[in-house]
Amino acid sequence: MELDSIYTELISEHSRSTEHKHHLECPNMSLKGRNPSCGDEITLELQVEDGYIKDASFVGIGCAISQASTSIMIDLIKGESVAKARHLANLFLRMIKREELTEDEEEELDEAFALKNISNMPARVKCAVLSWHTLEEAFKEVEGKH
Amino acid sequence: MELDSIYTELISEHSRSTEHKHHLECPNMSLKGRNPSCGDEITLELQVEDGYIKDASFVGIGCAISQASTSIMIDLIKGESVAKARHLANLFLRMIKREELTEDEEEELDEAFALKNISNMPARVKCAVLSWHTLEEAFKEVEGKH
Amino acid sequence: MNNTVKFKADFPLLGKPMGNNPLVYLDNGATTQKPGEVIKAITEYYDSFNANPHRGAYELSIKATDIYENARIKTQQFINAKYSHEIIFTKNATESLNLVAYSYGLSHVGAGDEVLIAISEHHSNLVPWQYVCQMKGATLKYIYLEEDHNLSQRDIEEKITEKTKVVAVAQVSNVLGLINPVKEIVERAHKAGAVVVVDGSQSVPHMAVDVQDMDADFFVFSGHKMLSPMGIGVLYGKEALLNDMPPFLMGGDMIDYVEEQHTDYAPLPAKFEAGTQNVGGAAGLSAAIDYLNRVGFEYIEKQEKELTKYAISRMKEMDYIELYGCDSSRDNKTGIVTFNVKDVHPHDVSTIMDAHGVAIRAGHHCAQPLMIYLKQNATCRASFYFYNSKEDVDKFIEALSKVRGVLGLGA
Amino acid sequence: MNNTVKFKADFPLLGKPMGNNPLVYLDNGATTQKPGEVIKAITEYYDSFNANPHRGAYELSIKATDIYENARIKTQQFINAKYSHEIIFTKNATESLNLVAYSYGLSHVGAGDEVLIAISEHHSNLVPWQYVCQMKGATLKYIYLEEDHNLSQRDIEEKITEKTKVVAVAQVSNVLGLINPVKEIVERAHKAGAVVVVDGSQSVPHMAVDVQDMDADFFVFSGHKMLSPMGIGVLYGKEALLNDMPPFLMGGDMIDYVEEQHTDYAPLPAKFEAGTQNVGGAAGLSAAIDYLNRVGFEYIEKQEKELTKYAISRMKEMDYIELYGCDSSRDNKTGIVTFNVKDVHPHDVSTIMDAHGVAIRAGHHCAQPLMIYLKQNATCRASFYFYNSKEDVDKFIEALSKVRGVLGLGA
Ligand SMILES: Cc1ncc(COP(=O)(O)O)c(C=O)c1O
Ligand SMILES: Cc1ncc(COP(=O)(O)O)c(C=O)c1O
Repeated sequence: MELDSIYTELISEHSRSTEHKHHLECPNMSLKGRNPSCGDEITLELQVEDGYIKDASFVGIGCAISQASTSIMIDLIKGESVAKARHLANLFLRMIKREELTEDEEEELDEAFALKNISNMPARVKCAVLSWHTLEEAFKEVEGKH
Repeated sequence: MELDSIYTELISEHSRSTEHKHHLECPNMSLKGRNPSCGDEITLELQVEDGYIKDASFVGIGCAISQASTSIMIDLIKGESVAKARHLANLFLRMIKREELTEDEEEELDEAFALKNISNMPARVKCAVLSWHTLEEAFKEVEGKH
Repeated sequence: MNNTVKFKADFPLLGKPMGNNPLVYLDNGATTQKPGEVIKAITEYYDSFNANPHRGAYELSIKATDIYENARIKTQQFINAKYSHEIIFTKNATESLNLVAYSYGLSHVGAGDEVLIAISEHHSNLVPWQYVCQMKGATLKYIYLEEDHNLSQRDIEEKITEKTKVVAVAQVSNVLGLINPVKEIVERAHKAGAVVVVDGSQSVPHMAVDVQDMDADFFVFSGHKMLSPMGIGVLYGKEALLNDMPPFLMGGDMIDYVEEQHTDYAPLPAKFEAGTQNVGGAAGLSAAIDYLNRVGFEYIEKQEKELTKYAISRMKEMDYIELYGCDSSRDNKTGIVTFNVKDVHPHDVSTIMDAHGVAIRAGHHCAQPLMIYLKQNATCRASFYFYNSKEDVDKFIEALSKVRGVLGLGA
Repeated sequence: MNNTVKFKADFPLLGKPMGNNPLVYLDNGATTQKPGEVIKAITEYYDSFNANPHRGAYELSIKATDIYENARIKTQQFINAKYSHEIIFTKNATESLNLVAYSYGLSHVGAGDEVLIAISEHHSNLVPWQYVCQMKGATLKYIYLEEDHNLSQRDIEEKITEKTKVVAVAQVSNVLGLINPVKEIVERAHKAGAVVVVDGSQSVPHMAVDVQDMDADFFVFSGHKMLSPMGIGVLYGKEALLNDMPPFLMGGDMIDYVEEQHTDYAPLPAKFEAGTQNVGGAAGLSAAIDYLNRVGFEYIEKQEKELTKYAISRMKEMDYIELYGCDSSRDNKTGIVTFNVKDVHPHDVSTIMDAHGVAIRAGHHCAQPLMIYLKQNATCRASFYFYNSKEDVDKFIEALSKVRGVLGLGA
């Protein structure tokens, strides 16, 4: 395994970034995601209005990969529609499961595509998908309430 | 393993013999011996008077080796003192445990010495010693009562 | 080269002599021999991939995890379970049955309830149910036998009632060698609201098994009776049942969160696999399943049936042989032949056969209630596997024919 | 040739590269590698002696029984138990601990009683006691730590009272690597009328153990952490205690007489060994004990102590490393070094080390209550065995020094 294909500059930077790491002032959605085997724990906070993600942030602890993945995800979904965010989560999880994506889909994932190599590291896959799974679960819960 | 060193004529004959296989008219000691793994079960009956074994017999089921060993044992101990019978049991069990016996001791065991080769068959040792153990136990019980 | 010669060559031990004779191994019901490629799978695991699975993020540990989880998927496919997490690895069938008894039994059987098992059950599928019934004030009932030693049809029809909470029955008895109508039993039990535990120890190695078709709630077997190493067994359980059950063994790897006074258990299958698992054993099980799939159950069943038919026909020519479970009218006989030699104790039979290189079993076969029921103190058992040949049966018959003579009894 | 080079050559896996690097295996606390002669003992067993022990009267089965029972005697001598029937084989230390908890715990701990364990216990010596206390309405109490991470002397003195029925404690913690004063604990517990369960998983492989001298009531360990195959573990218990306990797993081979509604259990050790046992595993355990005896614990302890001292001194030079359990004032440190790299999650540390061929553990090490107590989400752990060399430590330190750089953090 090549370390630089995992801990790329982009990922390292995102892992250290505190831009999205704080509480929102008035989140209307918040969900906890946990990885028991790592002890990782993040709480995702979203402010969703009229089907759009007005604001998003997270708090919690985790490894570089989970932190970077979360930071990149929030970059991507902020301002997007819930539908689009769910679409992106679906793409991301498919990529990590090593399913073939089209070039367009890869482009849609933007910086998140940099996490593709994690799919070759079974022990770390859980770290990369933690935030995306939490996002999916958050929307599923809302859906369940309707 | 040589079969004829185990199932000698002597042992085969004793195994089929019914001479001692019956109830006593008035036993004053009787003890059950069992081999759970074989399902073997014998009941030893003794008539002991003034420290002497006046009469002895057994009933029960078991393999050729346990039946022969029992039959030979009864031949040997009938009419002997309890002390002598215990001494013989001790010799027999030592022989089966492959302890060295003197020539005199071997002679004392008489026909029971024919069972020596069983000591080379770990799976059948239990069969050979069943009646002798039962005899030991019977006397131990009596002893306990004094 | 005929098939059995070909297969025998795959098994290092089968080529070894026993004393002065070539070994004729006919105790496959107790444990089978292992083909070279199973032994090699174990060796390779320890030579190249050994690590504690699930616990490490390094490459070696990931490989060990792969080997272990692939064995689970292979086992799932082998018995056609719906999900791989319905496959729980244990150390043997006995542990699997205890897991069900302790975890499901103690929490679902109550005072006045009934547990129904067959009189022919192996102690491992019997003593745990005695325990559950004693602990819970429930009643342990038995399915007895027909004249031909099949399970009593009447008992199956009458003894499964609304009181029945668990029916536990072997797919094939290890003494009688008859295939029991487990699918019918499951159907009746489900109608009555009971779950069914099927002991597949003597079926899985010898015939294609489909747990979904059978609709068993729990299904257990041991690796060592199907070419695999000792120390690996299987419990299959339906997802919903396993999810609802409390854990059995507790410790490392079966938890999500542990606090001083509280524990959250991990999801299936980890919930039931506490402590470091037998990965070498799982590697061997994988290789064994591959081997069996290559031989194919069509061949296995055919070969065992032929050997059994031949052996029984030869034994019936000997008027001092008594047979048990060998007269079924249902075409459901497997490769297990249980018998006695008149006037000879089974242990003498097996000692004399052994002197001729023929390994058979003698005793109660861990089925004492059946022995009592059959009014036998003990019995002899020859059990075949696909690698046995007609020549093996001939040698068995030849040795058998000498038994009475050795003891000075007439033929 | 120095000693470690000599020893390493005995272990097929230790010569294999990991990716592009030679493997530096430092996860011996999780499981050790196996010397060729242990692997060969397994192979030989399946090649030449495989049979179901105890159950057959034929030669092969007798040989299998010999191998199995000799392993018991070797194990007895290895830990200096009084009788060989005080040695019960299980599948791992976890099963051994569950056996004690279910069989002894549930029958001897009652409402209002207390069970005392250390906060540093492995989940396998913790969750079963939670279960016992919950089932019985008893209280689970903890021995916490001193400043230097040794067990609190005050807790040992004050928390063992007449209410205490069981004290369960590791001889060496798998995270802190400190030898606990088990002999003193046993003495205090016996005075208070409590029994002591000693978890020897991390001690038996690394130091001479004498259960009679220690006077432990129960003592457990796993084969796979001491050069043996997976799937074999040990429970030692004092004869009188084991005799009085109800059986745990039930089934074949642990009974004397089974009737439809009643069972008489077999005497020790069979009473606790239900079903077909892992004879191949026992053969491996025997070979491992032989190997360890040949190396000698004097050498093992010395080598591990040197490696640990050297590693800790090098790590103390790196100001971004936090160490746990590495400052004991009692000269009781073993070959386990637990640490964190400032600002880096343990899983990243282990991934980066792995890329350099260095296998260490990261996570909670099945000791979550200890992690909470230490206020660490997770930690890294390097654990040495006698086959590790000073060069291994150098490579470990070199890889460790690169961790922060890879993540763009200053050194
Ligand atoms: C201190 C301690 N106790 C118990 C165990 C459990 O051992 P096993 O997983 O082999 O059952 C371990 C190892 O994981 C350990 O380190
Ligand atoms: C029908 C049946 N059930 C259960 C068992 C128990 O299997 P194990 O001893 O491998 O646990 C056996 C074999 O001994 C068996 O034949």
